[in-house]
Amino acid sequence: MEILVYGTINSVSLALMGLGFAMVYGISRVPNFAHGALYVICGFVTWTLFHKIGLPYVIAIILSLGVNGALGMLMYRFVLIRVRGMNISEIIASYAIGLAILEGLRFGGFRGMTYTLPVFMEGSIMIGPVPVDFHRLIMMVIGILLVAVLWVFTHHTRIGLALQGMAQDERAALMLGIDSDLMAMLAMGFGAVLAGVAATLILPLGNIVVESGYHVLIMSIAVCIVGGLGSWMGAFFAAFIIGYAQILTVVFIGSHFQMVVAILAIILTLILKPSGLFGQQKELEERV
Amino acid sequence: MKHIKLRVCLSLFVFMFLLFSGGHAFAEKPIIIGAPLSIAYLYGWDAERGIKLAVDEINAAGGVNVNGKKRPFKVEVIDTRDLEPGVPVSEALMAVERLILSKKADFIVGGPNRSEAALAALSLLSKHKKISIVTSGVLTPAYHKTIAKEYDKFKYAFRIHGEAVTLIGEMIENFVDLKEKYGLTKVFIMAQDVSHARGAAKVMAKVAGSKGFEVTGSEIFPTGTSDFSMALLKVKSTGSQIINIWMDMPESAILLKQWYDLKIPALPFGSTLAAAEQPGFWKATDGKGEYTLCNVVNAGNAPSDATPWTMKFYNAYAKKWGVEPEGLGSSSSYMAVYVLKDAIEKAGTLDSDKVITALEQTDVMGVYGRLRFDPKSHQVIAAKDPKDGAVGSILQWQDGKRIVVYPKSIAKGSILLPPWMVKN
Amino acid sequence: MTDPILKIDQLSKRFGGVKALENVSFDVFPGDVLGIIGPNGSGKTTIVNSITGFIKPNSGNIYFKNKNITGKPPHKIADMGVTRTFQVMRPYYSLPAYKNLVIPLFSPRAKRTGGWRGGGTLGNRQTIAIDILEDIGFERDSYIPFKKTSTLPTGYLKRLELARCLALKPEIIICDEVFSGLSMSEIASMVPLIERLQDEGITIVMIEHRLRELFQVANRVMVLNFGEKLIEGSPTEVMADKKVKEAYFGSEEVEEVMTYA
Amino acid sequence: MSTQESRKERIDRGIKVRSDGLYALMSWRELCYLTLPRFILITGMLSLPFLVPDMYWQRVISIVCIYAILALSFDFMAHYVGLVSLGGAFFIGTGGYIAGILNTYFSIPPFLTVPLAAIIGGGFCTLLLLPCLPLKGVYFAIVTLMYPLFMARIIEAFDIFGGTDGIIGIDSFSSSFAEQYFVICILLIFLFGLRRFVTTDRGLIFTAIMDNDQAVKASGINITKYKALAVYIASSMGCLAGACLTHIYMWSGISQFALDFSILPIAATVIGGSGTLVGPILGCLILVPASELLRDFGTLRIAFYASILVGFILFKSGGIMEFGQRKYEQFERWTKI
Repeated sequence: MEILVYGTINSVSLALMGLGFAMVYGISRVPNFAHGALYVICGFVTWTLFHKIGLPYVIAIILSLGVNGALGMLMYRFVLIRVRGMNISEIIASYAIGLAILEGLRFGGFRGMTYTLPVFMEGSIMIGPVPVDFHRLIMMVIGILLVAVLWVFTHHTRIGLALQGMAQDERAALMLGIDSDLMAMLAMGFGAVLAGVAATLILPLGNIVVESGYHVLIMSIAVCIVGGLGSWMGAFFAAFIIGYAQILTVVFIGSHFQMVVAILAIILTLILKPSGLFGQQKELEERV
Repeated sequence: MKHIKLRVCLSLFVFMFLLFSGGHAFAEKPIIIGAPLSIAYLYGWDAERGIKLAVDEINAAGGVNVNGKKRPFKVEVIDTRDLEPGVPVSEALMAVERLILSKKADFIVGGPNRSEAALAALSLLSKHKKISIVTSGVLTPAYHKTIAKEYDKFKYAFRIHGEAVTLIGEMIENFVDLKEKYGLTKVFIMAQDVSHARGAAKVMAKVAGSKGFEVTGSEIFPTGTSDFSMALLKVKSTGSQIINIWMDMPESAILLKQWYDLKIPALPFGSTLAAAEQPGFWKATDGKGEYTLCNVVNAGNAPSDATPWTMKFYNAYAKKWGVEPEGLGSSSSYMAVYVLKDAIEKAGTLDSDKVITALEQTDVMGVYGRLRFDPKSHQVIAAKDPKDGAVGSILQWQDGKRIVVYPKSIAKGSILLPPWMVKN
Repeated sequence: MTDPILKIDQLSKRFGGVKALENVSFDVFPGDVLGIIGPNGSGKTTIVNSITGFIKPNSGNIYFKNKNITGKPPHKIADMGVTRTFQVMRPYYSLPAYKNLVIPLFSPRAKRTGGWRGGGTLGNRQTIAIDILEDIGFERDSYIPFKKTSTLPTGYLKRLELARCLALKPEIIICDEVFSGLSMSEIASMVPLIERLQDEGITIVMIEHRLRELFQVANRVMVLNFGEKLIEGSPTEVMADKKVKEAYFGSEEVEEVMTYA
Repeated sequence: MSTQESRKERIDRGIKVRSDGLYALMSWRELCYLTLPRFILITGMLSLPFLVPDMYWQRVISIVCIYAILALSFDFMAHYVGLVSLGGAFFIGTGGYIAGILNTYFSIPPFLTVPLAAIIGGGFCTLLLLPCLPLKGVYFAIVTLMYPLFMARIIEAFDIFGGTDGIIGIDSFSSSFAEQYFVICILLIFLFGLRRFVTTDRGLIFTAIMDNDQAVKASGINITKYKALAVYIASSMGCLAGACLTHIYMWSGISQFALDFSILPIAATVIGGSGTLVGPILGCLILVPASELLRDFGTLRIAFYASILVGFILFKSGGIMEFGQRKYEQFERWTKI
């Protein structure tokens, strides 16, 4: 029973991490390696707003999501727009920005373990025999709600359809008058906001540390690859597969194999079926 | 091509020459202490502060008299980044070499903080024949065992703070009196997947088993794990009463917060728990770190009156840096500088071999007890009573303050149980 | 009739819902020039890709000299002598023209057969490459063989495709729309080249839209429509057939296009 | 400047046009025009250990050469074979571990373990990367990014080869000069060897595969075999660099799989100019000493070094070599329109 409950919680947290990365790659084909940095910087911005400036918690969160979104768009507008399409330069450029943000934060004094965010709700309740604390439940609920909202957004609103159109075939979308750069910038901003949402939900469980930036990047790549690069629905389901796999390895094999499982998932998926579960890569394109 | 290459190489060399020509000529030639520390981390910056505090005090008191001449200490700190995941240990070794070769350090204090880096630095130190006193973060018993095994090759390295094996001894003592006091017999061990923690967890399981404790489980977590729920549930289902934690990664705060929220009826007893050693721990867990116990390896890091010198150091540290001594590295680094000064004055020269023999006969009543080195393994001799050896100390967080609960000779309070444990 | 050099039976292939080929079977006899015609999207290129191993057919198999080669990787099939040209030309733009031919001369088959004119042992690859180029119409002493491929006109690129097949001393060449995109004069110079290859004993399978030139060369023709084989036979029979006209022109009246020399 | 319109005009130097083609070189002047850059590079590299003041910077030189070998193998793979691998650390780690094991358990002297580690390591890496060869573009990049992390976690979880402590007590090169010259000579051999190899006919096949793999398959060549050969060349170079690193630091452990070893060579290639094979070496010559000099600034070092990288990618994506080459082979003058 507890495997079910905590498996879902672990999977939703993985999904939250991976969603932003999948959204950005899905629309603008840009692998955003600065995703982990956006996750961490949102945590620290919320912390400064809440502790240093003393804004109420909810306003601090909303403001920091806004800052994150703006940061994402700025990053695209001034840096990534010039390297779009050149595969390796995109990865290096976005990774370099991520590195600059993370190490800049570390230099700015955000070190040690004293940076934390308060939990939404204290205490825990029992689900059957399994005690679960409120914050994790709230995270799970919000996570699933977020995916539903995203689904509705991409399928039924104008911007959503435009974004999806661009995801399928950029040139065709361009012909129909969709400004692909604007859309890509929006997508990057949106991905950053998603990273921020993941941060505000997951970080209160522990403390805000710069290293979690690298950890989140690896996990979101794992989730997006297994789910199929480009399809964020795939990423959501892949998060459940990896999440449960991790929990099962902890229970049955031994907790120190936990990290090995996630990385193994990536390597196996890429070798067997590079396009992942829901990937739409054309057969010849990704396999020679 | 011709112009570009010339211009690039020239500017590179000029820049390098400039850097090194800046001499520093004043009174006596200073003795340079090199400190390769991971200053972005607790074990790094607290050691740095300990060393600088000691150096300022010694220089203020006139410096070190090397057979007549009074020479001041000078500290050169370099960031080794070795506690950061994803950073190769060769970075730390390069930092140590930079200290020895280009900064001309005479002695290395503080040492690389990660056990792997410290072990790797052993061969480097023997190659350059430089004495190094490790003061923060290196807990692996392999360190002093390697020195003992190949004494003449690695005799240049010393360690002035306790290591995993002594910690276990102290732990077992506490478990025994917890057993008498509250009847806690079931121990659940959680260790980080780092060789010294993993080794210590195995030894702990064996020793606890032999002492009549039931080891209900032992989980090893890779560095960077962020989900401990399954382990905590296992603790609850097996009815364990003590959680012995060997973790110095920041994610341990997640574990403690979840332990508090889920009201798990077991006492978190940290052997190495970097998160809990800091004064800021209380704020970090918004008070949920209540009742957590953690071992700060040597006494000076928490307010106690092990020796007259302890409180003097404690207040001097708080005055200079505006914060109480934090990690396990502050008092040991402070003492390392004094022990070094004492050895140099006894040896009368900076020559490594003579200073080594002087260090081996060290007998200084320090911040955390009487400091003597085991001549064979250069490991500081630990003891339970400050009068006859270096004393470790275990503290418990009781409503916002760190109270030393062990050893009895310097304890300020006794171990309390969380409310949801007391009733059963 | 000797047994066929290439035998295809019940070949079918589906891409998702689209039926590209529907159990097509035909034989190719040594020394033949088989023309395959049909409207766009009738599965012509799919046949080529299936024979040369670029695509794995869903069912049916392909025999080359009575050896089943279905599903073998492309380089193994090419190694047996079944070569092809690409509808969308694929020269190595970054290399000069003669270097384009050096690459195929590295294949195991070229080593064994010594390349197009070779007698079993492989001489200097560069000279062989230039010989082949000269053989298919690149003037030897002019600067053309050394020009970068990206600067060559389409006519030369088409010949380069053929030259790549020749480098392997092929037994079968499958030409995928060799004449398309060429000017009348270029086509006029290509037809004798194809005839010369036929005299050299190479079996040729031609996929073409320009029927007039195809009928000058081909001695058998097969018509495909929506992945199914309509008819196979000599050019005259096929042209007279009602169904073919329907498939091609949607109605029977248009006559003058069907006249041929 | 007169009021008339005038613009800058770039013209190839006479010598370049003549010497670039296949025509014989007529005068000494042309001969030295061609050999001068290579000559400067070789003498510059060989004289480096003498020019540099103290021991510490000589150690930095050998680290520069190690990164340069790695950058060279990345550039060869990315530009001449089309396989972009983000897994430099995988080669360094494997090479380092094999050298460590050979040296401690079989006590083979350093000058023997390094070539052995290169050969065995190359085979091992190629074997592991074999299943990923058919992948293209982003997929291959991400798989190779994952391999070093995977190896580190495996060694950590199974606690083999000394677990997280790694192997210590590996003996170093006999003297620091031997160490530097060993590494510098290997770097130069690899550099000029690769340049020769890439222009030979067999080397052309790699460019052909990158240019159009379908055409190569159609001409009867098994491209997976050639890709495996390319991966073997690149990984044995990487393993050799890893083995040298182990012997320099007398230690090998899981942190040799760290991300730094994957990222710095790529940064050096981008800055130096990818595709020119000499560019990455120039890039390393600039980046590694710069990151050493900045070491005193602590954590700002990485932030600064990352922003240099972004700057180069945006404004001079061709890198220094391309700019240098153009300057050397062309001259500019103002002409009136």
